[in-house]
Amino acid sequence: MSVSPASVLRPITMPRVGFAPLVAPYVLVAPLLGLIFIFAILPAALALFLTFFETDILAGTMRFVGTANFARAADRGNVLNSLRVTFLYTVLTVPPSMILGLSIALAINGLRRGRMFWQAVYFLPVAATLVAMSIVWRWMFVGRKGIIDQTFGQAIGLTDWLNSPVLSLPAVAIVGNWQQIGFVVILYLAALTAVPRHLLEAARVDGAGAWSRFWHVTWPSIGPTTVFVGIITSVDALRVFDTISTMTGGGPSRSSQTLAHLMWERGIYFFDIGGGSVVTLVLLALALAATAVQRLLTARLERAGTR
Amino acid sequence: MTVHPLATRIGAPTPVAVHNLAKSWPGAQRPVFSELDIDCPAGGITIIVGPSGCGKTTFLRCLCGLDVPTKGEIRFGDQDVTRIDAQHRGVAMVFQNYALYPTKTAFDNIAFPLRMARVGAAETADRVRAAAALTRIEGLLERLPSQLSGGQRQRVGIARAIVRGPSVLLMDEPLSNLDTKLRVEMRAELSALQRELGATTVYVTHDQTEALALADHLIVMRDGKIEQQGAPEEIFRHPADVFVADFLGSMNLLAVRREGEGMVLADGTRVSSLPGAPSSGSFQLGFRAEDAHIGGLAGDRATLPAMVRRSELMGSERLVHLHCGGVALRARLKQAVAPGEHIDLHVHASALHYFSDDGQRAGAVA
Amino acid sequence: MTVHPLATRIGAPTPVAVHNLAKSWPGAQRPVFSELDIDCPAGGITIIVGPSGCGKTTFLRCLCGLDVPTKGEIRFGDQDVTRIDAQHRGVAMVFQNYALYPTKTAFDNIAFPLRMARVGAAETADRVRAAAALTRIEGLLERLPSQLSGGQRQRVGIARAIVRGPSVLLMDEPLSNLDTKLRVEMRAELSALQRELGATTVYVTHDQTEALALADHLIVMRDGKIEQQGAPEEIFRHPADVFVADFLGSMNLLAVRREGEGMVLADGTRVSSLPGAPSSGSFQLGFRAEDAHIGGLAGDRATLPAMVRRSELMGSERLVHLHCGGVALRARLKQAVAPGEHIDLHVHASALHYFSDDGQRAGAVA
Amino acid sequence: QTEIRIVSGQERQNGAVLVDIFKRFNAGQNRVLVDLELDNRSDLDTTQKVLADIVAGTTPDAVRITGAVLRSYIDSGRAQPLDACLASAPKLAAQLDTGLLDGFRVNGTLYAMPWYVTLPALFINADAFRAAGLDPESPPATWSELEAAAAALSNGSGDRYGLLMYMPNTYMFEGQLASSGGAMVGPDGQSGVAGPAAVDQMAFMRRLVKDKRMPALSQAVFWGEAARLFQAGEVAMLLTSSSSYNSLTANVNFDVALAPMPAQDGHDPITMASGNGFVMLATDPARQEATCSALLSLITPESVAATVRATASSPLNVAAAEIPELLGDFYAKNRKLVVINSQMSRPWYTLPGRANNEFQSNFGDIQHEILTGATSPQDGLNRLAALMNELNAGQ
Amino acid sequence: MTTHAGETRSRIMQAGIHIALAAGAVFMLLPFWLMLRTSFTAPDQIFSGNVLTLTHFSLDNYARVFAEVPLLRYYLNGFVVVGTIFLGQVVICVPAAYALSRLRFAGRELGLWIVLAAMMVPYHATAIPIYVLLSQFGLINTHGALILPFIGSAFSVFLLRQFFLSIPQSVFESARLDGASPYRILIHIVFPMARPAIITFGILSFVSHWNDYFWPSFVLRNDFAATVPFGIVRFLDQELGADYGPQMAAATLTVLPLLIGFLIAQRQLIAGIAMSSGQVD
Ligand SMILES: Nc1ncnc2c1ncn2[C@@H]1O[C@H](COP(=O)(O)OP(=O)(O)OP(=O)(O)O)[C@@H](O)[C@H]1O
Ligand SMILES: Nc1ncnc2c1ncn2[C@@H]1O[C@H](COP(=O)(O)OP(=O)(O)OP(=O)(O)O)[C@@H](O)[C@H]1O
Ligand SMILES: O=P(O)(O)OC[C@H](O)CO
Ligand SMILES: [Mg+2]
Ligand SMILES: [Mg+2]
Repeated sequence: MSVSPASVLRPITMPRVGFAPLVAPYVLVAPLLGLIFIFAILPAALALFLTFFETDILAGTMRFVGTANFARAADRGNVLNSLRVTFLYTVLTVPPSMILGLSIALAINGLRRGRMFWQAVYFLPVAATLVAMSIVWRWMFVGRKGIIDQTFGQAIGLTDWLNSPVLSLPAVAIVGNWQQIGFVVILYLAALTAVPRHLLEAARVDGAGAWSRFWHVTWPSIGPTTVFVGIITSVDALRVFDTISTMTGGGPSRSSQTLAHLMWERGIYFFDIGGGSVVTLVLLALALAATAVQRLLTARLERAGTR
Repeated sequence: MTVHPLATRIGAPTPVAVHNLAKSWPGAQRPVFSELDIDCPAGGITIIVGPSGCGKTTFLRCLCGLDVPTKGEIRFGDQDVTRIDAQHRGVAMVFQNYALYPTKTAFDNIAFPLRMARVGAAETADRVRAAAALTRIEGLLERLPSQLSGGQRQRVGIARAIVRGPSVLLMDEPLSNLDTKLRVEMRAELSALQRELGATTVYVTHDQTEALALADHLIVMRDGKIEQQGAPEEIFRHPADVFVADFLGSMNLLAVRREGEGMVLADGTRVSSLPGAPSSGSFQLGFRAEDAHIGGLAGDRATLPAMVRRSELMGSERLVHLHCGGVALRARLKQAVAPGEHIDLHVHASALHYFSDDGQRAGAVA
Repeated sequence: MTVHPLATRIGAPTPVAVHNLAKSWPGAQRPVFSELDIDCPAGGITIIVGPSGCGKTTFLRCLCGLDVPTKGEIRFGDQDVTRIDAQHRGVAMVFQNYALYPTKTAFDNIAFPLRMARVGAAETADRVRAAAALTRIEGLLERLPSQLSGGQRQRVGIARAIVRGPSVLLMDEPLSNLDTKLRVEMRAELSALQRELGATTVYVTHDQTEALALADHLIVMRDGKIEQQGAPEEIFRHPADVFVADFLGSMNLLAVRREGEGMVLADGTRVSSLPGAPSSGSFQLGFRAEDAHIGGLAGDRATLPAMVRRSELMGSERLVHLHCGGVALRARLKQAVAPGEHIDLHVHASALHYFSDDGQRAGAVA
Repeated sequence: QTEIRIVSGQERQNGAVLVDIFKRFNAGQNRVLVDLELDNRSDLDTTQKVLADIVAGTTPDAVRITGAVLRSYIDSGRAQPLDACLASAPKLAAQLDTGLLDGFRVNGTLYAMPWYVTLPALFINADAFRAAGLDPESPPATWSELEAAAAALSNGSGDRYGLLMYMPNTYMFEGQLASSGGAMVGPDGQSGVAGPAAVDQMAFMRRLVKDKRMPALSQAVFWGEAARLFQAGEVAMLLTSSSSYNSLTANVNFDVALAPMPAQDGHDPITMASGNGFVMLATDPARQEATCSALLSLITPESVAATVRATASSPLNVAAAEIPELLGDFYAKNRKLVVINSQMSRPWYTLPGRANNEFQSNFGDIQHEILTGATSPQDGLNRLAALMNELNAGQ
Repeated sequence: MTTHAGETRSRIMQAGIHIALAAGAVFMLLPFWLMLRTSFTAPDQIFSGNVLTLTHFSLDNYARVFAEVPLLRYYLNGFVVVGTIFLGQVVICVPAAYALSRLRFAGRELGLWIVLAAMMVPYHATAIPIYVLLSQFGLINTHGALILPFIGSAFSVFLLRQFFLSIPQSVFESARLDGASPYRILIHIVFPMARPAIITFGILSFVSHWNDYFWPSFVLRNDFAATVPFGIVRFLDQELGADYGPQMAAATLTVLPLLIGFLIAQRQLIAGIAMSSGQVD
């Protein structure tokens, strides 16, 4: 007969562990929070501080001016215009990216073969170098000779996008969509693979057609992803800069000047650090609001225990 | 008496039959099952039991159309439904893992099949309430699945399946997450309900108690093959082989040799002999725990000397674990016995089963 | 090397006791439990049963230190461990949902606690193999959790808990995912193993069969209160109230009125009277399904006229569902009865339980 | 040995020659070592970096700038006077073209070591001229000739244009304004950009756009598009800085002719000189001296000759143009360039202090609005004048 | 028969999806085709003829890129920078994300807010102060300037946190009961389990820093630490317009390693994200 298990499984001594459990969380987050403090919080705080000063970097002077920067921003700063443009850009990029991204993900997810291929195709723009690609796009949008004008533009009677105060922002938004749809597709594809298959089957047995199955099963279960995608794309919309700077420079006549671009223009291009900081302040306020929305939405989802 | 609100199906119950059914997963070496021939009595409960992985769930999925069989046909009444999509087969199913819609309340979960069938609001409410009453979840209808305990979820799943009065009802271990008490009660309710609805029911379980209790027609499966099918009582009394004997009612089995008139166990322990035992040189002897007794027993009987290892209280009786000739046995006894005690177990001749060496039934119970 | 005080158990098992323990979740209206006083016998198995949501898991989590009780103290031996962190308590736990490490093989899962204790490679291998043998997963040690079935995962979880020979072992429904046959076998193994290890074990289940079979000390919980605790046999025989009576062994309960010498059910059905019944005007009468008989029964007994509704085969007996005076009853009978048949049920006086109207035990079983 | 850091943008335009010059300088002595940082973007980006450097306390010793930002450096007090430096090399100083040198002075003080100066020129697609029955040898010199030629050269459908004569900054605008008798700043010190001459100019250009003789390009696409349109043969006449000469003539498969900037009928052209010079930021006397010696190496005849060959700019050092082995034969071979260099020029006006960029950017927007007809010349220019006055007052 | 009808219908559906996806792909890929086409066209032919077809194939642009730009150095820098950022993020962000999602401690909610807010701060807003800081430490013009600001990546923490939340808490509790300290849980449990999520944010981090131009252009003054997008901008001149041929050749060369990498890691990416956003079995 073999050895009794109990003789093998006699108690072992557990090594003593120090105060680890109490301090460990702080040890683990400290490096991150330190870096974030240095590279995000502190600089942002500085930017806020500068709103009350007129700063001449070249001269190396700083003068307290109270709220003068705010007054100027309101008066000549085009902050309202940029708020409107930013909002418009958000509307032009967030819902389309999400709707198209989800549709494409659903299409790819429904394929029996070739999923990897289409995934790669749609992800390509995410991996592309934006400096280079916005030049290509600018070129595509160029009046008359650009591909847009020669094909699609002519067909629907919308031409010379970049020179038009009405169409320049949509042009940038098209590039924004082009760049991020692939990312949205990937996020949704991932979420779709996680839709519980048994729920789809249960719905089928319950007599639900394709649309009902999507609406009653798929859509609720990709809810967290939808919030996530919404936040990510909104944040990107708040920060959009590179495409605007290369494609339209915020023009014509500020028709495509988002807050981020205005911030750069005033603060750096116009040497108006104080004025730029006012715009920064507005941006930070929006960012904080977005954070709050995100925290509330996801906290609810986390509690609802959808996982 | 009023007609049950869920029993609004008109006409005779649908018989369900499969013929020569086979299912292989692409890439798998052997089919999950093949050459399955089953006739489920119309309006009755057909129960499929078998160990984990033997193909029970897969069979149900073929019945409801979620999986397409590789070969063979499935008939509901006169209709060949083999290629009809799940959405249009009109069968209801209780899933092994509940499969509740997490964002819908219990009420909306149950109402879902009715909504899909565009049933009016008033009737929907009536039916949902009736189904909830049957499954005893009236008070929980406003809760989300995440706010329900496992057993409550399972009951919502059952209510959802029965709510539209399906002509064919499939259940995949619908009671596995309930506690014993509730399980026994629900079992009774389900059975009564099923009779009322007249739905042809196919019910999968790995609990032999449940199988025997509910079945009109019992099927014992093993590795995708049907080991035995028929009336539950018949199968319990005359298990076709040791697998069935062991799986249904965990029969004690002992390998014995004939030696002259008597029988000898592997380690030489002698067992008193009996008429009716096979005359072949070696075979297996089986009896159930509840058929073992100590103390006086009249008539023909086998007697086994055994040693008590452990005794478990099982309500008013005890499940006693014993050693007999190097083999572990179980007996259900009224009497209290102490570990280490040596006792003589008596089994009435009519409760003895004989199987050949390869496990097939060899002698008949009188 | 410093030795942790909790790990220095040599020989004598650790008793586990809680005193006046309470736990509330922040924001919840009422505590999960309060004023809990429990003494778990050292080296024995304490079983906690109770309906879903009654606080069983929460109690275990307080014992092992994952949750901090709001009030009260927890003692392991002479040491107050209430504020000691989980990591230092040296208890092992089998989680309700297995909680295996998904990226580690079964072997590495089981070996993890040993690695954490810096046990040498050879001893680790020995111990893992011993634990695997006990849980019958020797052949599966190279698999990842995702490649195991539910029951196999649970067994890996058990092996991981016992591998370091814990002095206190907590198990949260460790067998709930096994089929009946395996459950009965594992139950026996676990019990044998526990005796050998001598670990003080607290075991949560909602299966009364398991509870009665395994417990040295049985605790019936309900809504965070202890309804009754003590030796399982004692509780089974003398349930303190109708909840316990019903939950353990689903007792049949009938509300009766005294009327002269006899007893009358709600609908007027007369039941023959008995000595020992309470003299109060109305009370509840209880008996177990297995204590009901038809046909001859000697001695003092109650007789109930009943109508057969349904009969379920349960191995060699039948669970018969009956109607008696508008109340549903269950009886376990040897004889076959047909639905619709009217029979007289006899219950021996010693098998009758009496409860007052508010559910408390009123008369004693002789 | 003192190591000094000099920063310069526009690497593609003139980086190579700058590298050469300082390499020779470094090799020619061992007191000073120039560490040249090149950056291939606009001067604006360069300024942005210098700003960051200043904040960070790592201010470079000298930075190459164009006239557009010179005032910012001067008015902030950053730019160090260079008169003494230049005076320390009297021989070189004597060789410099005093007219061009004036472009680098503010209130009589020299704030940038001149390197080169470019003037505008009318780039002509000679093949297209001939195809349209025009003679590239007698290019348009007045607005009416310009308009007539543009009409002949464009097909009126927006596929081929005759002319592109503006920039999104005031470089061309100011030239035309000056030629027509206007000025950026009136005698009263107030803005002159809304005067009749300016309005005339804008109205003229608006007419060209309206008649599809000229494209209206917005700021963002302007530089790439202007070059592409000319190179692709879609614009036959391009009025632009001569510094584009090399790149514009390199990638085309047609003949390019050059002509002086045309002016309003009845006026003589006055062009704007865009100065390219080095501002000294070093304040430490020893570093200033080292920087001075390095900067002086930019204006030797050899350096100037090399620069002119590379950029088609005007020779600052008169000696370079006269010495045959330096530039003498260059002009003999590139007669067209002589035409450009013989134009009358004035330094390009910039707003004082930090205001120029904001003004220039607004100018670009308003000009585009006028060209596209979104606003009338007078209204647009009035807005511009108001802004200019406000900006000037704010400094 | 029903079988046939069903099969045929689903075949047509599949074909329809492919066609629709192909139509969308035209939009997604057209810019790439223009990029390739331009990079392979001789400089003086770029604007002539149909801009959609490639008629004058030439490798001149690539030759010029290799001649004028130290592309190998850029590649090397790119890998060093991106690789170090990734490693740094793993070392810093995984522990932090674990603590923020699965450990209880005072200040956790505040920490979460800080992380989320940092994720939202537009980084152009903070460029100058960061620049000043880096220069105080003498990091301008070094790889450090390209790496340090990105190691504490709020986005990675966010993604990882989603992932950890999807792992049942009992796994971590179980490890505690098994006697593991938080650090050992991190090393033995968290890191192995986080692999798919790490791969996912690795790919996203790789893509964004490989392609980033703004930051390098801000903190670099020469080629020493320059990454690949510098090569593209070499051929762009604000005042002269772009030298499209070589620029597009450089752009092609920039994207190439990413594409290859993506094709290799694609499967992992999806799996990783799937876990970050929900169920683990
Ligand atoms: N999609 C699939 N692909 C390949 N094999 C599968 C698939 N689904 C199930 N199987 C295999 O088919 C066999 C039968 O599985 P099935 O789920 O029908 O078992 P079961 O009898 O329901 O078991 P349980 O009692 O554990 O639920 C198993 O061996 C399983 O591994
Ligand atoms: N983190 C929590 N916050 C608030 N309430 C909780 C939390 N965890 C558990 N509860 C509540 O505490 C009560 C007891 O839960 P517990 O998990 O202990 O029940 P249980 O007896 O183990 O039930 P089951 O048999 O279903 O596992 C339940 O009502 C539950 O809703
Ligand atoms: O490049 P430059 O120095 O010729 O500058 C003149 C410009 O074209 C005016 O923006
Ligand atoms: Mg199954
Ligand atoms: Mg529990």
